[in-house]
Amino acid sequence: MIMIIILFFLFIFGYEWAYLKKKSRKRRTFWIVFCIMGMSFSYCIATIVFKNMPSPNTLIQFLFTPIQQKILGKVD
Amino acid sequence: MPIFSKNKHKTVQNSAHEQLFLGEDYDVRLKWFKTTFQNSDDITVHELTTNQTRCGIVFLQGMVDQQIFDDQVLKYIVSPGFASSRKDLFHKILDLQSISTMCTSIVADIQEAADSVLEGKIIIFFEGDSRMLVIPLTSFEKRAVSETTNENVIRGPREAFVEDIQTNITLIRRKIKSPDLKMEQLVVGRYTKTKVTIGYIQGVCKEELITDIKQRINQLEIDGVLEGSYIEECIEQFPLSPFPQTQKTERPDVAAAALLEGRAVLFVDGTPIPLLVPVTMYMFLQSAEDYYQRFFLTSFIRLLRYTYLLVSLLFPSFYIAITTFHPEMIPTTLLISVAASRDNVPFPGLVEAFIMELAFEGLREAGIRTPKAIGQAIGVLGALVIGQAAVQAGIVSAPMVIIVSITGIASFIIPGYDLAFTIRLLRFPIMILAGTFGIFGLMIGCILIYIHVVNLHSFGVPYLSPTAPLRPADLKDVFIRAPWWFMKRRPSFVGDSNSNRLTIKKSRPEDDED
Amino acid sequence: MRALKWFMVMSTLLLTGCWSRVEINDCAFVTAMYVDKSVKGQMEVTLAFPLPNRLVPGTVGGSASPGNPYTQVSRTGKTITEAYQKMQIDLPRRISWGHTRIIVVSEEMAKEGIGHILEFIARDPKLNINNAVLVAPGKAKDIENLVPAFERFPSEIVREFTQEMVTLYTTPKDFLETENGDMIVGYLTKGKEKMVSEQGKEAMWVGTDGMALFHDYKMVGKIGLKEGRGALWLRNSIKNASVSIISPTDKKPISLLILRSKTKIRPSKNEPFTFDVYVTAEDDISESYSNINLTNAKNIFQLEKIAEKEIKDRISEAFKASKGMKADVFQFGAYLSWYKPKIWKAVKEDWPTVYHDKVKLNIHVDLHIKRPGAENNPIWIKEINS
Amino acid sequence: MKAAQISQNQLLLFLILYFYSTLVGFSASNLIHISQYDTILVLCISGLTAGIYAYFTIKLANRRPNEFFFHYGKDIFPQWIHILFMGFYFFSFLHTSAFVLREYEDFIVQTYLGGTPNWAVGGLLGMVVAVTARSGIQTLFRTAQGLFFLILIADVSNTIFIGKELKWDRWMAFITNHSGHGIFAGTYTTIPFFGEVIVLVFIFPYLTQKNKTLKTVFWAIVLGLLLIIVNFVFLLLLFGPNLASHITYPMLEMVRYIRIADFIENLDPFLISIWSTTVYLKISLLFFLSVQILAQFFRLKDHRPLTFSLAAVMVALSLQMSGGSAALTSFYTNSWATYSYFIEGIPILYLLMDTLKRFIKKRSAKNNKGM
Repeated sequence: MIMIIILFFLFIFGYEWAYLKKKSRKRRTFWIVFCIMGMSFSYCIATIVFKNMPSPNTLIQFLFTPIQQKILGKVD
Repeated sequence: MPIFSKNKHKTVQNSAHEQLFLGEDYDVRLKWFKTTFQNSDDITVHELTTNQTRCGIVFLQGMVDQQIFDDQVLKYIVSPGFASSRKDLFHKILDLQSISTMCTSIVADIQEAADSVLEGKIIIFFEGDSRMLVIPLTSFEKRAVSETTNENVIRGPREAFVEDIQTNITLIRRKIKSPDLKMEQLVVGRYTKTKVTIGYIQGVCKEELITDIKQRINQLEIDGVLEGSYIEECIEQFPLSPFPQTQKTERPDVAAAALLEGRAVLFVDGTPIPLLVPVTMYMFLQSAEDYYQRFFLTSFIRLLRYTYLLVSLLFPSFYIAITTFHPEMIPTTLLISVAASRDNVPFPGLVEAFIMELAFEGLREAGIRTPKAIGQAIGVLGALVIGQAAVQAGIVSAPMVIIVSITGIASFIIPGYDLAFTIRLLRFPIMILAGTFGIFGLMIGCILIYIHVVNLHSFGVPYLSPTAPLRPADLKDVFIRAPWWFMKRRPSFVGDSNSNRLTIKKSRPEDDED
Repeated sequence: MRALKWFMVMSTLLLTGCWSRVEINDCAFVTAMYVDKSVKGQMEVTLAFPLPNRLVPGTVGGSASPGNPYTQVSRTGKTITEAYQKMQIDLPRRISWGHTRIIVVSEEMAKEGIGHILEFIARDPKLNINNAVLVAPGKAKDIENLVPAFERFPSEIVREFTQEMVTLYTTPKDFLETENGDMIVGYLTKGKEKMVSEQGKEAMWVGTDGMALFHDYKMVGKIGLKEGRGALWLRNSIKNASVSIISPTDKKPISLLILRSKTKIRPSKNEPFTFDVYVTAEDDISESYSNINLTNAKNIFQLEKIAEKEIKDRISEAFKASKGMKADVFQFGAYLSWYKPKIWKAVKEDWPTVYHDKVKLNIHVDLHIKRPGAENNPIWIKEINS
Repeated sequence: MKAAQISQNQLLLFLILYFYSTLVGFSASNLIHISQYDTILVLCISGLTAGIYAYFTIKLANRRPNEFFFHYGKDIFPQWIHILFMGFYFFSFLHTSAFVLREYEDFIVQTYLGGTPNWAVGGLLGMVVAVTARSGIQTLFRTAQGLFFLILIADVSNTIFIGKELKWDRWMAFITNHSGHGIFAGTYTTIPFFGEVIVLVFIFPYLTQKNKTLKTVFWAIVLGLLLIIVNFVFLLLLFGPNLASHITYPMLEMVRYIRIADFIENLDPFLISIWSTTVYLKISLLFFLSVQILAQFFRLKDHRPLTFSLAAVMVALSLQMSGGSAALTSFYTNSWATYSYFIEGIPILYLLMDTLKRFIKKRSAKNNKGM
């Protein structure tokens, strides 16, 4: 699984590099694009390595469930 | 032909050579020609003297009509009474051009003269004058206009384009007799110097289209152009797309119809198949005959073609998806017979389909390439026979043979054969997707193709117009063919939109209906 | 751009595989499920499979095949899943539920309750909820032993009963959409009979006989053939039925063939627990032994009245039978809940009792004899009025 | 960024599909569970509310019709608040697309591809979404335009074939059976679906004939509602509220009920795959918007280089967001609606602030003049 992710990211790295080179973008763009790619990569890997990572759903549920229950009354 | 003499100087502009003027010296020029055409024994440099003037004649053997040249030109030049003096000779020949052949011209640039020789023209240069006479007496063996071989019709003209560009242009000119029909000639190819002619109707075709095409062609630096596809692949907007972005036809009537719709025709010398641009996907599903038969029939046949387009693209994948993922879609009785016939087939459905499809494609290719004498033995029938044998041997199942045969036949129904090639090609990846994800994979494949096609443009025209972006007014000639009296306006996605193409002056005679 | 896209698609595919792929010849298609009661509270699940390998094309229907082109496998288990997983272990092919068309429950099992069977059907994603549920006496799995003279597989015969509306086509959906699990289900019979198709040997034969009534997903009783016809009328699924009536002139039978019929149930406007049943039907005359003049409109009108009465009787008998068992199998309660939700809410809790005590039917039958058939009066009647 | 062109017709067709997609497919069970026979009423009220949302959104967008919300937003709110809101939006769009993707993965894996892992389905669809988002919003809308007719044909044929199976006697229940709490709770959870019309504020600069937008959105809501209501009515007539709220995907079961004269037993994989293109459109739009916000945040020339990275995030998020579908359902039923109200209320906040600012400016201008 991690192999697939690494391959995928290697591929898009090459692809975006070629794209940005072809369009002769600024150095800054390169930095931003590849930083985001790096973050995305680490997130993907993290989801596999740390099985029980807190998901945003938990946060949303924590914040909004009480409000909704107040408004609707206790559903279920 | 007078039309082309007008464009003559354009030829010069487009040739990549620098100009070279060698002045009036006869010997210098003679030597230049001799060195330039060294080791080219088919290029003859003939010398003669008349009125005490040495003159050289340079021409390419086999490309000129020597008979006429002897009778109409040489005879007069060398006849004693033709000119009284060298000055008179120059006056008569070079100033008045009173040689009794058409379209003679004068050049001073020796490079251009050499180019003209290679085009099959005769050059005469004289001692004491830098000007050279160019006599276009080009004549070479060419194929006569014959019947169409690929785009056959039951009703409609039979003639087809040939290799010679002049003949092809004539075929168009004979159909559209208007001064607005323009034929702009360019020359492409460092060595081949192939003539490329862009034909369009001024006022119907969009100006930007022509400038766009010219710009794209002018950017080309290519060694040679032996077929229209050289140009096609180099000027496409999406060179990596499997979809054809120019339409090809061998029929003058189709080309003329395209011109009347406001599209441009690209003739390439030596190619019997001109390119029509821009093109939409739907044009590949229209055949010439659609416009010659009655519209009800045509509309029905068009819908049939769309169905078979889908069949040709998806049928094997659909079969794979259903048999391996969704058997509940098949009626129980049919399911049992399919299962029974698949029972002793060792391969999974996907592999089985690949074997059969590849075998079929191979046979089809072999059918084209085999020499005509033995070619008859191999054909679609051959595929079916092999299929039958394969079923009996238990390599493939009988339903698969049916599926593959139907798919194969379906791909012949698409009139635009280059689209049919694309569809054949795309069938395989979709088969893999269907074999992996079932109908979900099939859908993903279709969406991918669809996104790509939506994204595609052919010379600025969206490939799927008029459906995406939607132009309801242009739908009259897409899925159905509306009757001619209904298609009053030209399709707006290519040509100049606001013009009528048909007005019936008197109201149509009332139908005697009761 | 394009090539890259394809490359990406390909790479994912090559890296993975085909997870859910099951070749069609690796599947064992269930055509029917039979559920019997077994010892110790377990149930015996029998699945009927066609055997495609015995149906090699070309020899379909030929007697050359070595055996029957179908088979059945039984296993017991506490749940259906347990039973069929036991079966799966022993079968070389994957059990595929997509083609299950009938579910037959033995009477014994039905009396214990079919709730969990329905639960399995509803939960399995491949199993449709529009297959037919039937009840059979004795062992349900014996049904599969019938000789399929007209069809290729025994289960197809049983399925045709429901398709042709010889008996009720009750689906799990009909059960599940009720609130109380009251439903009426077709009832099969079994018997032995000498069959010409089997060279005069005695063979198993299956037919339909009446209906089984359910209350709270449990079978509570059974009604006979005649009431069963009434139930078909009430469930609005009459088709290919005939009504035999007695001629008013000479008491000889006349048969009517029903071509079209429609039943509408509406709660009565005034009384809370009374329902109006409107039946409209169109018939042809199919047979007449009587000397009544069938070309006379007055006579036909008379016959219509008699036929209406006949149908009315059947319906009210079926209704009475269901009332006696306190099972609201025709879902009058649902009609009440749609039309008069307030009244329904009040009586919802003890609806079976209310149904038994208070519910009444007003049956209005409107029957028309449309055509006399290919003849006007029977041939032996010579000029009655002359 | 070169502004692409989206015609009003494309917007109309797209919005219809957008509304139609998940509401019918994934939320039918829950909605019918809450509001029973009142579902139709609930849908109508929600549609009406969506019209109000759309009115305010377009009012806000019309003030600076050719600018992107991201760019002019900082004129209304202080920059840091605006950035915060935009970050919020970025996350929310990405999260919603991942959420829908997850619902879709669960659906497909559950019903058709039993042994296939979620990530394969999600990865494949995620890739298609990324490719679409990469080729831009214009492609997306054109795609919708073509797909619309296909989906319409599929839906209409579905309704025609299912027609004879329905229990028409039930129609009376739509008139008689009502429950106040059911209506309220149902409406509360349904409005956010239609409230997603606020995405208009992000795509407004792309539109042609901007003055007609409100009309288009109005028609989109009406036609979309029509399509949805027909489906819901049929669901209720076929299964009744009791069964419909017990089935996970009532829509699927309804499609399965079709049998065309024994020719094709179950058309469902076919019809469902046509329907799922609408889901794909919805995910694509939301995903595109989140990519666009990020690109605008970094002031990039175009969004393209970010699509694949973010698509990976989306797929990973969809897989990671919850363990099983029970957690997903409880998230959806317990907090999603309220959360969406917060997200969808933001443009109205901007509008209020903008109006206030203008008012103050006018006042002060008047005062200055007066002085």
